[in-house]
Amino acid sequence: MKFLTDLILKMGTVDRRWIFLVIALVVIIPLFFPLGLPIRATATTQYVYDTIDALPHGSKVLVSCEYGPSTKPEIHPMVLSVMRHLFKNKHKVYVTCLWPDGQFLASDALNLVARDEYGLTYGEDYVLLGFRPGNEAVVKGIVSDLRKLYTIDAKGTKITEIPMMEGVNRFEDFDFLFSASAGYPGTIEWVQYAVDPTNVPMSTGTTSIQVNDVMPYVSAGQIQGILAGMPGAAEYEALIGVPGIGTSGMDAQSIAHLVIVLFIVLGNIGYFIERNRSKKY
Amino acid sequence: MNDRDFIIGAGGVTFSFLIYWFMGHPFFIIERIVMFIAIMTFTGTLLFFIRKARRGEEIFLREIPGLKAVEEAVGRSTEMGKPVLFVPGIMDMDQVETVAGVIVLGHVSKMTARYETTLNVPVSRAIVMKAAQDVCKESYLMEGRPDMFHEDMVHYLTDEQFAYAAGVNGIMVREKPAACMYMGKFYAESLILAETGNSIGAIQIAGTASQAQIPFFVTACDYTLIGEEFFAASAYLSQRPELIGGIKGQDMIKIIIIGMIIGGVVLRFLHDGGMIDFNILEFLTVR
Amino acid sequence: MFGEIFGAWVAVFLTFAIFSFLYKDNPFYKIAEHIFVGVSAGYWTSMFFWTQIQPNLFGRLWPSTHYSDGIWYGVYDLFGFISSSIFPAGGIDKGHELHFSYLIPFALGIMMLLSLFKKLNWFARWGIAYTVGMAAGLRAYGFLNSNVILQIKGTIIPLLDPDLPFFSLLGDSHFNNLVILVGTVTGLLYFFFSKEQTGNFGKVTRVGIYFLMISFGASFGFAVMGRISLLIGRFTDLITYNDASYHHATIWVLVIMVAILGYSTFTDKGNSETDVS
Amino acid sequence: MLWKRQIPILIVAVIGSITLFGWFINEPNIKSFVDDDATQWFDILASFAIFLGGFNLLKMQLQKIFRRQRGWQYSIFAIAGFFLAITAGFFYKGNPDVAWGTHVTADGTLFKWIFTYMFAPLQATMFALLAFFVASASYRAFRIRNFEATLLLVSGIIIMIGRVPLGSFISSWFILYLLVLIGGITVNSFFKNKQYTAIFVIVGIIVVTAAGSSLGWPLDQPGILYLPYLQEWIYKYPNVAGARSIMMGIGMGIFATSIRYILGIEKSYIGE
Repeated sequence: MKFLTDLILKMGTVDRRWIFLVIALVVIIPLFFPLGLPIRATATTQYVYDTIDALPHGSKVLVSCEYGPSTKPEIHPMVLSVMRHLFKNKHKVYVTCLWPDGQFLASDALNLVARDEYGLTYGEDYVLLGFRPGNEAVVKGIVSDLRKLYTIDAKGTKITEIPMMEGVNRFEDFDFLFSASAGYPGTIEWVQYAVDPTNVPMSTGTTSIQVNDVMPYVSAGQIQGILAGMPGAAEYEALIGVPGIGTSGMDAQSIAHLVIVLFIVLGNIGYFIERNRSKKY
Repeated sequence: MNDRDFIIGAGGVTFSFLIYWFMGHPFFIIERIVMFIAIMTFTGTLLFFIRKARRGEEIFLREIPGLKAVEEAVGRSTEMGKPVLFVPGIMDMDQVETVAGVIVLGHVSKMTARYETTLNVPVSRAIVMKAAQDVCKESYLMEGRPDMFHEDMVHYLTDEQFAYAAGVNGIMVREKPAACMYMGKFYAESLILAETGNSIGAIQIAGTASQAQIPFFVTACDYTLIGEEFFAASAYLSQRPELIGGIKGQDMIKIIIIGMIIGGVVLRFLHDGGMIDFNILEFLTVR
Repeated sequence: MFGEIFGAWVAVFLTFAIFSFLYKDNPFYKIAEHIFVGVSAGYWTSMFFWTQIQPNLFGRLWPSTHYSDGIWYGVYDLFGFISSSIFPAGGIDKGHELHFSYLIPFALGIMMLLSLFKKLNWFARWGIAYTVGMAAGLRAYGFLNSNVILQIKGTIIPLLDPDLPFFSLLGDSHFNNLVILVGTVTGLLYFFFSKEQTGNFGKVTRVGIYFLMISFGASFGFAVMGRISLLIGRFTDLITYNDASYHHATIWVLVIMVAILGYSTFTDKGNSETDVS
Repeated sequence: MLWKRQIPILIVAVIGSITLFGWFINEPNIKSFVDDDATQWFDILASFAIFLGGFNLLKMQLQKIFRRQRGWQYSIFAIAGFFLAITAGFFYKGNPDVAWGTHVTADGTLFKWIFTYMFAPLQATMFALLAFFVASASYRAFRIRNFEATLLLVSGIIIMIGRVPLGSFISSWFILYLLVLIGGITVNSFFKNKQYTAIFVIVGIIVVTAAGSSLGWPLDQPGILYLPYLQEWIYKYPNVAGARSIMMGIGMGIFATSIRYILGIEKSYIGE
């Protein structure tokens, strides 16, 4: 028994580099040998899916990409799944970016989904309006007069020459907004300066850390549901039936969480033993 | 400005606004009337208590452990002969938290001048660099130690969030400061800084209104000023009457807000029950 | 093609160099840190110039739509002579109108640059003053609206809603609404400064702290999830770069770095290399 | 003194009032200033100031080299990196058919190469360090020192496990036994009496076992207290209440602080 308590006591104050090593292994191993745990959608992810599914076919949807390479693992799978869902329901997709490096990632996503998978034509089914600097000023500009801000699209062609831009002059001409956001500027700026003043419905996908900031807006009804982090992306991939990076990462995520909880429990047991011993002496 | 002038001025402004209002208030965006009333009421409350404090009235403020620890941390650094590291957040002066962080830096640099401790302030924005250099120079002047101030105390690293975190990590691990202070607006890099600071055994005090980062500072730092406590820091550290009066004013605004919530629940109860037709939710909708 | 292979090797080296910080502060991390600081400072300096100063400032002072051969555009042509890439012939076509008001930020910007000289150090104060003034006005309205008024509206709960059950785990219910009302009000009272938190008032604020702690635990739980997925993203990139088309960059770089680090730890067992305990 | 202090304070008051009350004035020029120009002016100002930052960085690194301060060799990397990015930004595009200005966001340029193979991996890897630090921080911080720390731990663990697929498999037996144990810890930290704790835990286990076997809870599928639903409840109600009170506190703090700046009550950011 003494050996066991000493072992746990050692666990109570282990050098944090052992924790780092265990975390690294726990994440790498499932990537090579996947377990394939099934994924069930939570209520907030289901709410986003139902909202998008309820949109009448062929409506105009604005997808805005506010994330960079460092948050790509969480957000990019969401953008791919939402785009697959939108193109499956024959919607017109317009893509803007509030982050400069979001434009590279947005064009990768469009090329993969719209061009390769669905074989759609640029300018008629989807358009990449691209990045404009100015943070919330861009959101306000899209609300007041989109054509003043976007005279040309990301490829440099004039907006007037793009067929699908017909009748699109302001934010209110869109039927729905999906904001893929990793921070500032992002979802909160879209709620404050675009959705609140105009009542165009909006859903969002954010990094899991930003969920807590955005949750009060969801529960106040300003945003229709939220995809929270990589699990949100994996759940959406399960809903549209096309597994992707989100799904493959979920096994590693589940096990890593279990290991962290195990460390917390062992750390607490070690803490209690140490406290009782110090009380004794 | 004594009381009489203030009342005449405030009365004049209100009176002229009422005339403008009853003349049909041209150019006024009527949907935002709630915000206008809120701004006027809250500003009036603040000014009332600031003026009360200026008249010398005693105002009690409860103790905030984090702010008491600031002076102890600088003292500890002096004893150990190690520098104090101050991080004013990663955003620019267009965020109110960054301005509040620079003001706290002013008070901390007064302490480092008094205790003759080395101060290291790596910044992530050039305008913050200029403002921080100005504030530190002023503090060292006011403490009578202009000789100890040198401009490189405040130095620019980079605008990029994670390169800045990497650079500050390097400073922490190599110079091993005894006290680390994080005052301003932070994003995901907050835990990188706090965990590295914890690993070198420094005393850590954080103050931020970045809601998503507060849990990390609470778990990884010794003291954390949560949201509003961070904005009260300049009043506590300077002990200037008008700032302390402002804090008392903020408390009164909290009472108004709690009153609005409870009153709103009652009004909604009456509205749903059909007793009254005034709809509080409609009134509070700002377009 | 060479650019991609060489790039992959650089990316893999920099990735392992940053990860090596977890072991201890070492030369590889110092190299990656200094490269990152230098490259990112230059990156953002270029990015800001080409996405702000050139299109938004010069684009509004000398738009191509108003090109004429008056004095104003004469000055422009002079600039064009100095650098035709920044000032292309015929004015800047970024879809802006002519706004002389943009001479103000231009002047503030020049003053900021001139504040480099010791005697003109106070020039920066006007730019700082503008920034703080703008921030105070915009954020005061934005935060009061979204953080206070709209949250008050969200906390005004319906007591008299017939189709709301008393308790349900997921959907709205009277119990859940009461939890939100009590939690928000007691949480607000915790932030009361001008009253000692003792006695009955102390009990109420203690309930408020409980709600704050649950909220901190929830966002910490969420953060663990997000951070792990970022690590998954890094490892998937490293696995891609281990492909034959990149000449197995990952394995090679990993082996070399571990060997060098292992050797250096072994040799300088004694000396006082800074060490992350 | 007029130029160095009075005018800056005047600028703050005037610009602050315009951007605060501009929201109520339905006049095109003021509306466009508040909606667009105010932030655009700041972005332009910041874009000039960054050159000062770059200059300060170079000065510090060069100083380190000339004075042979500790670690000066690494400053060479910082300076080389800076000039590499400046060259890609201003002097060498790498892809001739891309116009100047669009080369910072277009494919095939040296700038994009630096972004893809240096900037993005460094940024993503520094961010991924958090996966390790979040683990070590939660290991160290989630300790049952007092009742508040226990709440932090319980809500964190329930959210952590509830949001991943594994969470939907944990049966009610496991959760209820866990709750009985946590209840025991809380009772112990309140009453500090071993007998009470022992009685509470034993009674708790008996009640759970009886209820479970009588109601026939499945071993793998959760009967009640389905963890993902439990975490959804924590995250949509008590968590939102706590977050909302902090949010309102922040909203008031920022409003009051901004008013102090605009009215000139606090001006120490410009020096006393």
